Amino acid sequence: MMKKKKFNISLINTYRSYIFLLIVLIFGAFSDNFFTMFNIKSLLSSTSLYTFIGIGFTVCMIAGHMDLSVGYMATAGALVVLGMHTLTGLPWAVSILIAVAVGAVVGILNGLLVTKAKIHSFIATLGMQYVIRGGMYIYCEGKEISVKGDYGLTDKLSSVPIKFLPFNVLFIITLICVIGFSIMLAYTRFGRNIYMLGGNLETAWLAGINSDRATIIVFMLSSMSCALGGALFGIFQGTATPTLGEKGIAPLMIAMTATIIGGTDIAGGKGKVLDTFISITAIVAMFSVVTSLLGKFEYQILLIGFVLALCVFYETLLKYIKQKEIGMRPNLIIKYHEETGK
Amino acid sequence: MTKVNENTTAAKSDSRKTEINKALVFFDKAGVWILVVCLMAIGFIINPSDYFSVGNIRSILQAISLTGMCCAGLAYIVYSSNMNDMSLPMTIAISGMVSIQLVPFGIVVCIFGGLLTGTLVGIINGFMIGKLRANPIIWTLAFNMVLSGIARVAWGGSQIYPDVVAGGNEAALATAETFNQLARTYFFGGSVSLMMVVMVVMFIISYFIMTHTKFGNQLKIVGTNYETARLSGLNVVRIITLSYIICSFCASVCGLFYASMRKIGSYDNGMGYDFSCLTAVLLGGMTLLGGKGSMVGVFGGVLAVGMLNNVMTLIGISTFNQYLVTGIVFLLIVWLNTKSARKLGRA
Amino acid sequence: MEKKIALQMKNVSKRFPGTLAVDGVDFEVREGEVHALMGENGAGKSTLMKILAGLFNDYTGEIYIDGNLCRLHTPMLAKEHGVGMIYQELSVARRISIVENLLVGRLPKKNGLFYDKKEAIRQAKELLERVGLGYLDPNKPISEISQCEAQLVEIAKVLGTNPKIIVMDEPTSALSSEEVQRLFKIIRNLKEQNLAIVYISHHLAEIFEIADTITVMRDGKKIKTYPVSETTNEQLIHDMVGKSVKEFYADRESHIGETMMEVKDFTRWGFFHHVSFELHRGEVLAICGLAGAGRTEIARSIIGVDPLDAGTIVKDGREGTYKDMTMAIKNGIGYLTEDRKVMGLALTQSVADNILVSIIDKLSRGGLYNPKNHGKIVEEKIEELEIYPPQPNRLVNALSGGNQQKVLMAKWLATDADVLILDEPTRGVDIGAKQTIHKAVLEYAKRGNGVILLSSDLPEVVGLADRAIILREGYITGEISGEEITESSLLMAANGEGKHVS
Amino acid sequence: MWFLESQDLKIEKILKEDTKMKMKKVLALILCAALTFGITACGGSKAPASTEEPAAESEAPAADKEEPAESDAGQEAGGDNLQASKDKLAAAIESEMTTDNKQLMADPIIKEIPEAPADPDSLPDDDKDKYFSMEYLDFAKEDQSPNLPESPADGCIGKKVTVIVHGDHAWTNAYMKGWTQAAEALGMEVEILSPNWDQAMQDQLIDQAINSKPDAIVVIPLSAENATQQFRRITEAGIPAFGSNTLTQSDALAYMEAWTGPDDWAQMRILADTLGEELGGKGGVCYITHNVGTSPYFARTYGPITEFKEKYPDIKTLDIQSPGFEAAKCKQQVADWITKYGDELNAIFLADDSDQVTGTIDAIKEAGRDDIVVVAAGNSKAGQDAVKAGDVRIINYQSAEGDGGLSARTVAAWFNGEDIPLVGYLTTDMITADNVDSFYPTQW
Repeated sequence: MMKKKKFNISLINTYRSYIFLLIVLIFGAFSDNFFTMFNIKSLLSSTSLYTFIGIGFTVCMIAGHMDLSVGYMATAGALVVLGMHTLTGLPWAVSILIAVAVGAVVGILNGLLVTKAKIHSFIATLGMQYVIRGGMYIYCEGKEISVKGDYGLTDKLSSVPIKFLPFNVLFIITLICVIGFSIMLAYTRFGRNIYMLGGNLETAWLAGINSDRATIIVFMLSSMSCALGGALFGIFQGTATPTLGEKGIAPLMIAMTATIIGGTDIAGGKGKVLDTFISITAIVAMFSVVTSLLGKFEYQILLIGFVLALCVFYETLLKYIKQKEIGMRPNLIIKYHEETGK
Repeated sequence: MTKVNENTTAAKSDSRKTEINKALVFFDKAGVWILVVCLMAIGFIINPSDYFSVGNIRSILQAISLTGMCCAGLAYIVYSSNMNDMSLPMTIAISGMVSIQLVPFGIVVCIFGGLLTGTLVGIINGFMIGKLRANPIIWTLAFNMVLSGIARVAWGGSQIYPDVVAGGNEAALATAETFNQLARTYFFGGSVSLMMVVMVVMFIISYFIMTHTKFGNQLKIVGTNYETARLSGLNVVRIITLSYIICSFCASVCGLFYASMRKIGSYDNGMGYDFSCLTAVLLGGMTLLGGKGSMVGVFGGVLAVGMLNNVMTLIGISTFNQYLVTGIVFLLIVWLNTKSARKLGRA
Repeated sequence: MEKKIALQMKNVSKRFPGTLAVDGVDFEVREGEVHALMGENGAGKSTLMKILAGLFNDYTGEIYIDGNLCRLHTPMLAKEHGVGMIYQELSVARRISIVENLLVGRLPKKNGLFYDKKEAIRQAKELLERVGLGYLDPNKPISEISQCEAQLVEIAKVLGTNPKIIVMDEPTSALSSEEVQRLFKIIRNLKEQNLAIVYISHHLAEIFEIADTITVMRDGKKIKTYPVSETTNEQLIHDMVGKSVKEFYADRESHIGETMMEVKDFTRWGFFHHVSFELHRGEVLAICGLAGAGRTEIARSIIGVDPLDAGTIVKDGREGTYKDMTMAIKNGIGYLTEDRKVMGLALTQSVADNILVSIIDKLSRGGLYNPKNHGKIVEEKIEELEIYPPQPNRLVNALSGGNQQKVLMAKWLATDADVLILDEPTRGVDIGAKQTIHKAVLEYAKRGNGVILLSSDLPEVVGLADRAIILREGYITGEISGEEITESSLLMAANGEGKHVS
Repeated sequence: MWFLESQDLKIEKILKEDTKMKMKKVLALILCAALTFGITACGGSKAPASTEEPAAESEAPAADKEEPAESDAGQEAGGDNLQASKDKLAAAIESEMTTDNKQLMADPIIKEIPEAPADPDSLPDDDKDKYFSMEYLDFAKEDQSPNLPESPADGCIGKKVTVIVHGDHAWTNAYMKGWTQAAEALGMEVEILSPNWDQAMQDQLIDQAINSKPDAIVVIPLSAENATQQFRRITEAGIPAFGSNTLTQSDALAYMEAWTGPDDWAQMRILADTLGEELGGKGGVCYITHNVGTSPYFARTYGPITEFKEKYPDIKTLDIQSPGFEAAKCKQQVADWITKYGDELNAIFLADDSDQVTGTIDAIKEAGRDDIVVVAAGNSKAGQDAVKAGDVRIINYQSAEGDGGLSARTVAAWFNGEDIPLVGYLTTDMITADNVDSFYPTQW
């Protein structure tokens, strides 16, 4: 019986993003037309942009850093890919590659600022936000860039390859990336090294891990993921504006929220990309459910705020309670129990 | 070499630095004021006749006064090594909205109500972060969302106008007018505005608090090393809570003027102030590690941001390029700050 | 048979801005030898070893390993050349699992890309077995095991890299004496496997027990190398300090007065139970026990930083507990923490700020306080504790370890508390600073104040304490007083033996 | 003491159990709170939803909705319904008034479209023809998509319409009020969704709307370019789509039954003409723009610029800046301009009449430059107040509620099977100090 209890608790803690999703889905059942192929497909494909940004943010956070430039990086990715294709006339594949390469360059710059100039990542990427934003505006002259009627790839991205699954191509690519990053983090040496970087940078460095290089790669991966996400999103939408990263609840905020709800430790060394993805799905589904049940945007932001606040509150309280028992010696408790007869 | 040995804390204690780079010492002392002087020089070269005119100086000060008020408070958060108060925008918005909502009850109630609301936000933040040790960034982010939700739901997402809230009531309309005039009160023949005075006074008080009070000196230790402060008998919970309360109070003062300036209370008042204020504070030489920097520096940082915008407009740099320039200048100054702090053993 | 030279350093120097930390040192270690490296804090021994571990890429001189000239510019290169280093400060990642900590940087690969979890766990188990931690689940994060275990994991981690040369920088600082013995067993074992071991420690007893050869360093220079059999305690201290220290602890008279503080039935379950003792004026009371006996926990509960389940403190005629440090200080209790860097000092602030921190409350008038008005107190304390350089505005960061510890001591002396709890007041401090601090402690007690001393440094306890209570597994098991306090009686009592155990 | 800890691992578990019990309690509390909140939120939602239903307009709307043109009975009912709807529409057009006492569903204006220029992209920035494709929705009704749903012509009463706006704003609230008021008067059921300025969210909402199969969908597209995609999706799902407010690319009209909204360009040209006269045909003008890249950005910046070039070539464009909508930033911008241009600066053209006006007026007053003429687009309360106080010379009247009303009218007319124009513009007016009183109380 004891064992069962322990099992439950650890499950709830570890899989809180899944539980969040479950609760949302239960509420979803109350709203009309939530569980239709069409709706689910639409929901899943709209997780794409957030997921790519979330991947970037999570990977950085596992390595003990914060990348605040993710939102603008995604916007830049969308603008570059459409600009390259529509304005410069390059084929799609090359345009996507260029967008991802731009992401890599920004990521390397972020990494260099953090590792070589030794600026706190929070500040460095905050500054990078301005730089990307400025660069972006200059590149597109503040205008919206669109595919100009060339919807070939757009249609391809929104087509459904497997009949009975509500997955369109965009979502499948997203899913592949999520799985890819999960495998990279969980099962490769480099992935484990990222955890070590976040766990204790010094240990990692002393153990002969090239921590500077690894950190730069982490930032590079983060920005590349965002640029790719932005690029795909741009193609999927057929258009991109430089204000993409600022509108609504900014994608950065959603990525940040999802990463925390997904259980990534803000100090680094702990977290999973898959959990972030699940939280993003839950958040997007929640938006949809709230819209159909309550019909107002106001409630979305209130609810997501509540969920995040609860998560933070829960974690904090847990730490607060646990703090009292750190270092307690089991052998002494036996004596205590013997003595008091409890 | 610097790269390698500084990676280990052990190495730091071994390096007893006696040889000190003079330029870095100078930068450490003068900080962002160097940038301010440079910008003045550039401004003067571009527009020698008007740059130091009353009008231009007033316009710069006027433009930075809202950000300045916030920064005077946010500096406490950064100084206490709690990184940033992400709930600034909603503190600004909500205090403005509440005070406009209270316009029918007279100007005193209206101002007092707005400030009280902001302070309440500070108390909650302070409790969570000071007492329960929640992660400051994430908690304030979450709380900002909650506040934003509450504000939107409570007012149905619409803007509120002081004179509409006042209705047909004569006295209330007069109060509304007084409220709107808050941001439009001038002294000395229009050369000094109430907002500037409030901002400067807030900075002076902040400077005084930081250097000449018990709280300020204790905050320095709390910011540098929380555990040390706790084990030195400082009431860390009270100090951190107080710093959040001050921050939120300053934000709500800013919120009042913001609403008065717009003549509108809305949930989007103060949008973007979380990062723009942090930018100014960091420019002013504070670091996220806490316990470093001063109010003089922060004022310099705020001034630098305002002057940068002013000079860029005078040069004729478009809004787009302004972002780029701001970003690069910001990174450069922060890099120099970090570097001088490291070389002088302050980080 | 003359053993092969495993490591040879020739004319090695390392310059930090302003100081020459290591100045043309020649150093040799043979295979199958435990080579002790001794010296005061700041003598350059840690720096020398860090050069060997590849932490610096700008040292000068030549390093030969097995006769080959090596360039040890990164930890990776050092590792490749078979140098393994156990650092003084733990370098484990607390949130990460034991297995990954053990195999950090060399996780086994499979299929060229992925890491082989099964193999990793097998290797981890093997390593844990070697240091006697076979019962641990390697998948647990480090944060769930004790400090001592973490230290042993650290050692296992280095053993796992199959080094030819192992450097141990104060490996025993967090270990209890049983564990030290276990470690020595491992070291002897390694010696038999013909590994070269460099051992850095301040504990003379340990050195004489385990080392074969001793090299003494001072001010970045090598002073002497001799076999352990050809030297004595006095000789060693003389070489280290550069002057003769005949009697480290001067005789002193104690003036023990009336009871000033009484701790009654202190219990925090899981840490310590029914601890009661009294403290008299002018008395230095040592609380002794092995690591983990609950010494620090008692102190932290007395000052109200950690929770308490039962018990009260009687002081100045009032009975109760303190809810936090502020209240404790108001009631005249000070607590000098054991880790000055993490808990004791604000490193990036000035000496003056650090000395005044605990008395800001007292000095402030109606909430106003200006540190500039209180320079006199600071100067007094700097003079009293011989803090060098005597600049109140210098950053604590820029002081040596010993002077930092003096600043910490000055901070508590400045509070005018009449009871001071000193937790490891001289850990990792050079002999000169140690003397100054001891002198200050005795002065302080002489003025009619009480001192509670928590120390694992037995000579220190013997030299300072008037009375010692023995703590074992959270219970008080005995008391020794006056002349009967000797290193051996303390050790026996701490291990639950001898006549002083009740 | 490692050897002691190895003794009994079970005890350790017991200890953990205690901690975890506490954790569990906290968790349970949190979950309960979340659930209660969710449930109350759900319960709360039911109440406002019911108010949106037409109060007592139609007798049996539900039945009509389900079988539009199936059985004879349905036809007949449809016929009755049609007549009732037509009457109702005619009555509502006359009777319904906006907050500022203007006609809520005024007749749309139809604009003449001139000949398209050959190569607009090669023209300079200040050439009128460069913006031809933005200014005129040049699209022939014949070219529309063959998939476009036919009007059921069975009356608007009881029809369910989903309106997807662009985002939360006071303007949007007024727009929504207009739509709801009109829908109520016409017996339509309306659901309004807001993506809060988020492109991805708007796409998702469109999908969600398609999924719930309303009788018509009205969209205010966030992006002119993406609109084509959005409307295509709706049309292809067999639902009639209507565009509103924001200008789209003209190809989007292929998938729309109709587009209604303000004629920004024409309004800006009138505004520019008036200003040109005011300035006596010469002077320097600065522009504060709308959000860069959006359709109002071009209309409210290049509309006047091209108009000046054509009619008042002596009016110079000094600077164009986009400081956003924050009063403080606009104030600094204007103050900087005053410093930089001095007397050269004669007029400021604002793309927004609330915060931008507030900031600009403050800056001008501070500098004591009462001679600078300020004109602004839009008619918020702040703008109108400023006109009344004489600080702003002219703003243009662009009814937000009327925008919603016109959209509702068009949708209703389509349901009634009437012939509706493909593009219908909102009536407009100029507000000056002389007529400002007739525009109170303001809409937002």
